[in-house]
Amino acid sequence: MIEIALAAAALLFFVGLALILLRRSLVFWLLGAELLFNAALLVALAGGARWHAISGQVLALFIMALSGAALAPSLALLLRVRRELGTLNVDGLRLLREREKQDD
Amino acid sequence: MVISSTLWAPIAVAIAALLAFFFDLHPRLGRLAPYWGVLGSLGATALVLHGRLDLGQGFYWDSSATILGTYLGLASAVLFLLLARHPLLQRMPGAFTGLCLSVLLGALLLVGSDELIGLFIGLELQVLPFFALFVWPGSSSRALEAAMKYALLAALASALFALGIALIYLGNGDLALNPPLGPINGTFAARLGFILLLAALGFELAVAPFHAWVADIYAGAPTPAVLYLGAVGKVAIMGVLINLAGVSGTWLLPYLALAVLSMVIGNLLAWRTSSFRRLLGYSAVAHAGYFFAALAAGPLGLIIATFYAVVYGLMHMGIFGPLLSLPEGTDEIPWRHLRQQAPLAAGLLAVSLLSLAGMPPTLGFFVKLGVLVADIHAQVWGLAIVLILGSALSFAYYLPSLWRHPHEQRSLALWQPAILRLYAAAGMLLLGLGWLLFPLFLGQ
Amino acid sequence: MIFLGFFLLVVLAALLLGVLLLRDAMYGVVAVAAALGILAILFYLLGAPFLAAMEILLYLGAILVLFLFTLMLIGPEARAAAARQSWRSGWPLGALLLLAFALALAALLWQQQPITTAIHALGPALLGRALFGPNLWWSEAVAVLLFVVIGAVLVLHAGEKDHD
Amino acid sequence: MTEWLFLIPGFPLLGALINALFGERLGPRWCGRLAATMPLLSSLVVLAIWLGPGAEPALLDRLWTWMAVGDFRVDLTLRVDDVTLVMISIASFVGFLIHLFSQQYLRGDYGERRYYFYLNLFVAGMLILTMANNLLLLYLGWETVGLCSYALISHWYREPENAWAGRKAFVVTRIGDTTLLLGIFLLFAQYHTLSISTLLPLVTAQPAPALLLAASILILIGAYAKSAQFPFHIWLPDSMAGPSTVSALIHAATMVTAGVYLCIRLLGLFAAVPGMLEAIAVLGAWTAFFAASCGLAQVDVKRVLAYSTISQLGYMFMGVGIGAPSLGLFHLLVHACFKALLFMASGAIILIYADDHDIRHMGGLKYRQPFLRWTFLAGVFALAAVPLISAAFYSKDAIINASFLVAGGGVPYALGLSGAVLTAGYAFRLYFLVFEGKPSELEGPYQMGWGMKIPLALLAAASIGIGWLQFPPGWPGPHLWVHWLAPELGLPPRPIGLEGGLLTLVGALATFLGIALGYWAARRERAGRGLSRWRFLASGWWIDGTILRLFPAPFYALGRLLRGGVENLGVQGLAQGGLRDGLRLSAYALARGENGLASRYAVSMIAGLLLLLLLIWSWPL
Repeated sequence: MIEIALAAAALLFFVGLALILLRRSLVFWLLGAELLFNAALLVALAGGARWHAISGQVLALFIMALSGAALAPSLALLLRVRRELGTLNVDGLRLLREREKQDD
Repeated sequence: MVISSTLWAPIAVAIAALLAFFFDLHPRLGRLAPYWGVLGSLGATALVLHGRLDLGQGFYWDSSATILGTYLGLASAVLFLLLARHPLLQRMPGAFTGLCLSVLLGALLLVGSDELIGLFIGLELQVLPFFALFVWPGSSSRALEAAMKYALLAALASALFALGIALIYLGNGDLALNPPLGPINGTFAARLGFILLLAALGFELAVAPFHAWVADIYAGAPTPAVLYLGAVGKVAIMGVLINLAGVSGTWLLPYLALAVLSMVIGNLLAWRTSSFRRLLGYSAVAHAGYFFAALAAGPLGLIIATFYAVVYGLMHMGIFGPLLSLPEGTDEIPWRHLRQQAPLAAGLLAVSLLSLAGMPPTLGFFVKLGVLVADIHAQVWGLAIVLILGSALSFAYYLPSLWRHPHEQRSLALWQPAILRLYAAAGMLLLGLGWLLFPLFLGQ
Repeated sequence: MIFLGFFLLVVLAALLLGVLLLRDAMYGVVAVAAALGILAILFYLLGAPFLAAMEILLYLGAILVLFLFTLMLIGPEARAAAARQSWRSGWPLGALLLLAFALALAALLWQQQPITTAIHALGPALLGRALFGPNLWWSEAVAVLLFVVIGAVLVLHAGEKDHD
Repeated sequence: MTEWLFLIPGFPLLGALINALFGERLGPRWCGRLAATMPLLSSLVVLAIWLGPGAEPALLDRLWTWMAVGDFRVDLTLRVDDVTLVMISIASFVGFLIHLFSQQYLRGDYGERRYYFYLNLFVAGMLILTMANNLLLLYLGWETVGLCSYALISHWYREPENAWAGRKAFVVTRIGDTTLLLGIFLLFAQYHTLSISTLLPLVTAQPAPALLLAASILILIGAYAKSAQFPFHIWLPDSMAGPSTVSALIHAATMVTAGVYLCIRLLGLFAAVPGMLEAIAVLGAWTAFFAASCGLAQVDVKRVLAYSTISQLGYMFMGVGIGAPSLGLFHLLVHACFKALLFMASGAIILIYADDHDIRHMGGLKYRQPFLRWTFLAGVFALAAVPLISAAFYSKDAIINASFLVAGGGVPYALGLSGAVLTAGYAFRLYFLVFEGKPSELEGPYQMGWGMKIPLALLAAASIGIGWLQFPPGWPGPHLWVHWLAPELGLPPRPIGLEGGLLTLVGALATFLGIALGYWAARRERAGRGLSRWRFLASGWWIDGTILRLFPAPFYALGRLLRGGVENLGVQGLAQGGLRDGLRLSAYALARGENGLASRYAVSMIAGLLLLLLLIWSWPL
């Protein structure tokens, strides 16, 4: 069972990364991050099951709480970006970047 | 209930942070909020020193943690004092104080925690406030973009950190930073987790190749936030990395690889860029590399790394403190105006740049020399060579930035309160003559 | 038991593939919600009934609802605009990197011993004792963090009004 | 007394220092006065030595240890013996006279302060060179005078020819400096000491033939280059581009004699190598003859004197070579007096003729400048060694006569004697062309001040009278010189009786023959059919051109090759440019990654993670 949980975690990890790396929308980026957190949850619980210890669940609970906490300001930022920069596109955030040097 | 004295410092800061938000209830009260922050930070410093070397649960102020904790408290206090009248803090000073204090809380947890959960909470505590600090009310859309990018990538980093902790737990069956059986990365799963931890912390410290965000954020975010990020946030991350390196067995290869990459990439990028703020970002990457070069040098390197962390924080304060007086979004240093209106600030900026470059007799030179000595002592010749070459290249951009004068025709009103002059004078003394204090530390 | 596990794995894979490929964020969120439901079952099977419940309550009930609210605030036109093109520029590079990463990880895992342990369920009482016993101060710290997050969101909100 | 020796080079050094630091405030006039005072003070100290203890036994003043590494020990020791005393007397006193002369001569020139700075520094260097008891200290002085010579030749650096002449002098003497240093290294490698007074006894005690041969040849090349001996003489005629006072001081009275002085100091070394002294004698005599023949065909007043200097130095080397170093030193002293006189006088002549150096345009100056004429004539007498009334008669002829006595001295004697004929020839040719004949219209009004007249008068008196210190053997009159130096340099071979009388007579005849030759040459020159039309002689036997064509060209070619191949392609192109372009390119590539795309940043993070993942393999469990 632990192996299956770990496989599921790996699956979550890769899909989460894929969402971050491949998708265009910022919403999917944040969803991807949530999937990564869930992979962490699975691994933590698998660890708890492996060592027959409650600390795995404690860790999982903290991860859950903190991922939720991190999401709230991120979504608030997302809304502001949509309003003020008019885009939800990850490629649209290009005010800040290395400019081509003029004097070369 | 008896609370271990090691916990007093974070508890005090937490209470101070929570109360700080309520200063916004009334504008006149709000003006006092930064001073409340000063109080909280100084209290934290005192309590760190008080709880030093006491036994506690999940918390332990060992020598390096004490040095860093003391530095963090003092730096935070100085920054609150400096920022008290800053225009950016005219809106919601209480919230600003609260958020910054929570960063300090996170920093203390990171530096002092003996458990991985504590590290994770500390990391989140000092990452999340920056989502708001970077886009403080009244700042530009560039700041918003900076905050968004930081939030996106920090979410990724946090997730990696969580996964790393979980994997270490899966491998070791223990959440202690120093597990009873062997080093923290003694099993396969734990080793996977360890590299995830390194990646996440590398992101926070802007170690190449996790560095890409730093220049954007330095260029876009408001100066006070960047000031706090480097002076408190990054130093705390360095503290964690020192603790981790202390428990990671003899596996120094990742430190070596990241150090080389950071030194090379940071210096090259900084050499090329034409924007001053971005240059500082890239130079932070290079300095993260020097720091990793210290970590890769074994026990002596860890001692050096502690000093490096402190000096890095000081240099960061030395750079961004004077930048406070410039309007937001200034990408070049108007040296002429700065020299005329705020000569002390200009002086501190110059001294800090020299210190970043590693010009003797500034503090920056001595810590870099320390890293070099540690590397040579540990016979990591490659790192020593890259460090020397990188430093040599770094002179090629720090020094020109001292005399690169932009076209400045219009008059410029600089923010230059008396406290900034005091700060600049003290900073110049500290960076220029701080090496006189070394015997104080070496005696311990 | 093992068959149930495989079944759940397959369903999870299908749902995640859906998340990856779906264009509309709304559907994506729904698919994630379904996947999290599967995860809750897995949590239960791993001997963590309380966490399974929390997954439903906190993730499905709070976090994903937060997503849905955000999507509603964004508005249908913007969502449709975002859905028109789902892959970002230069995605093949990312895909290649992921593939390399997967291969490296698989090669590493290949050499590892399987973990074989019987699973005992550990109930909420134990968890509660752990939370408010040795982990009391971490819980407090999380509480502080949640408070700070509220402050941060308030600040973000205040800044937004500034622009309107 | 000994503890005051440092004052001798110290005063001019102090003058140079003050001039360098505060010269701007002093103004050119006071710079000059200050600079002139310093050698006067030095010569007063030297005078005090003469009047006081003398230099018998040698005075030693150890100032401090310069450096000491293992057995490499350099003490800053000043040593004054009789030979040195002669040299420092010349350097300080003639130096003072020339400083004095310069006050008027150089007034209003550009770079006066620079001039006096280098002149003072030169005097200090020359004094250090002569007083050094240590080869390294000697080399320090040697290099100092070389540097000052370069700077002073190029004094009017705005003229490209002058700058070129300075460079040429510098390069040629550098060759000698380098070989000298190599020779010093060789000696140190063998004997582990640089102190001359301990080195020379060691050389005789433990001879190492091959090494001594190599070292003495190397040192001799150094001396030849400094003293402008054949074939290193090519820089001296060109160095006349500098002010005449510089030519008088540096290129006649002092610096060029450093080579002779070095040979006298290291005589023990050369004597330890069989055949070396004979070679020196032959080469010296040959140089004397060769340069005299060239002098006969020059039309530039200063070039005549330049070749004459080369020739006279040849006599001095000849004196050293035939085992009569005291006579060589005597001639050195005499030559310093009359050549300084001639150069300064020629400087005045050039000023009178409005910077025209060509003697064919001159004539009849004796009517307008009687003082100049008489003093110049005294110098010419000395140069031509007119019997009885000129100093050189007692020094130069003594050398030639002595060479007749030594074994294998036939060749030097023949060369020296024919050189003497030619010497009297070019000397009187010069005099007749400039001072006799009908007055030229070119001359302008020029009034010499006392500052110029006093040095000329003093030197003219010395040119005539100083020879009476040492009459030929068997003659009535004082025989001070040789016997005074005998403890240090030994007694030279001296012809006596009938043989001596005959040789003296032959010498005198040679001089008169030369005067006749000079008269004839001057007449032909006036008629436009002079010896100056002989390109062979006028160009110095084509040696200058040949050397310039032979040696620099391959160096230039090599330089071009190195610049094109190694520097441009290798260092600039590959190392520097490649490095720079490589850095620039990689920085560009990296900066392309900083394109503001958050997802690209995430990609780089995951790539870093992949890197760390791969590193796990390096540390197996």
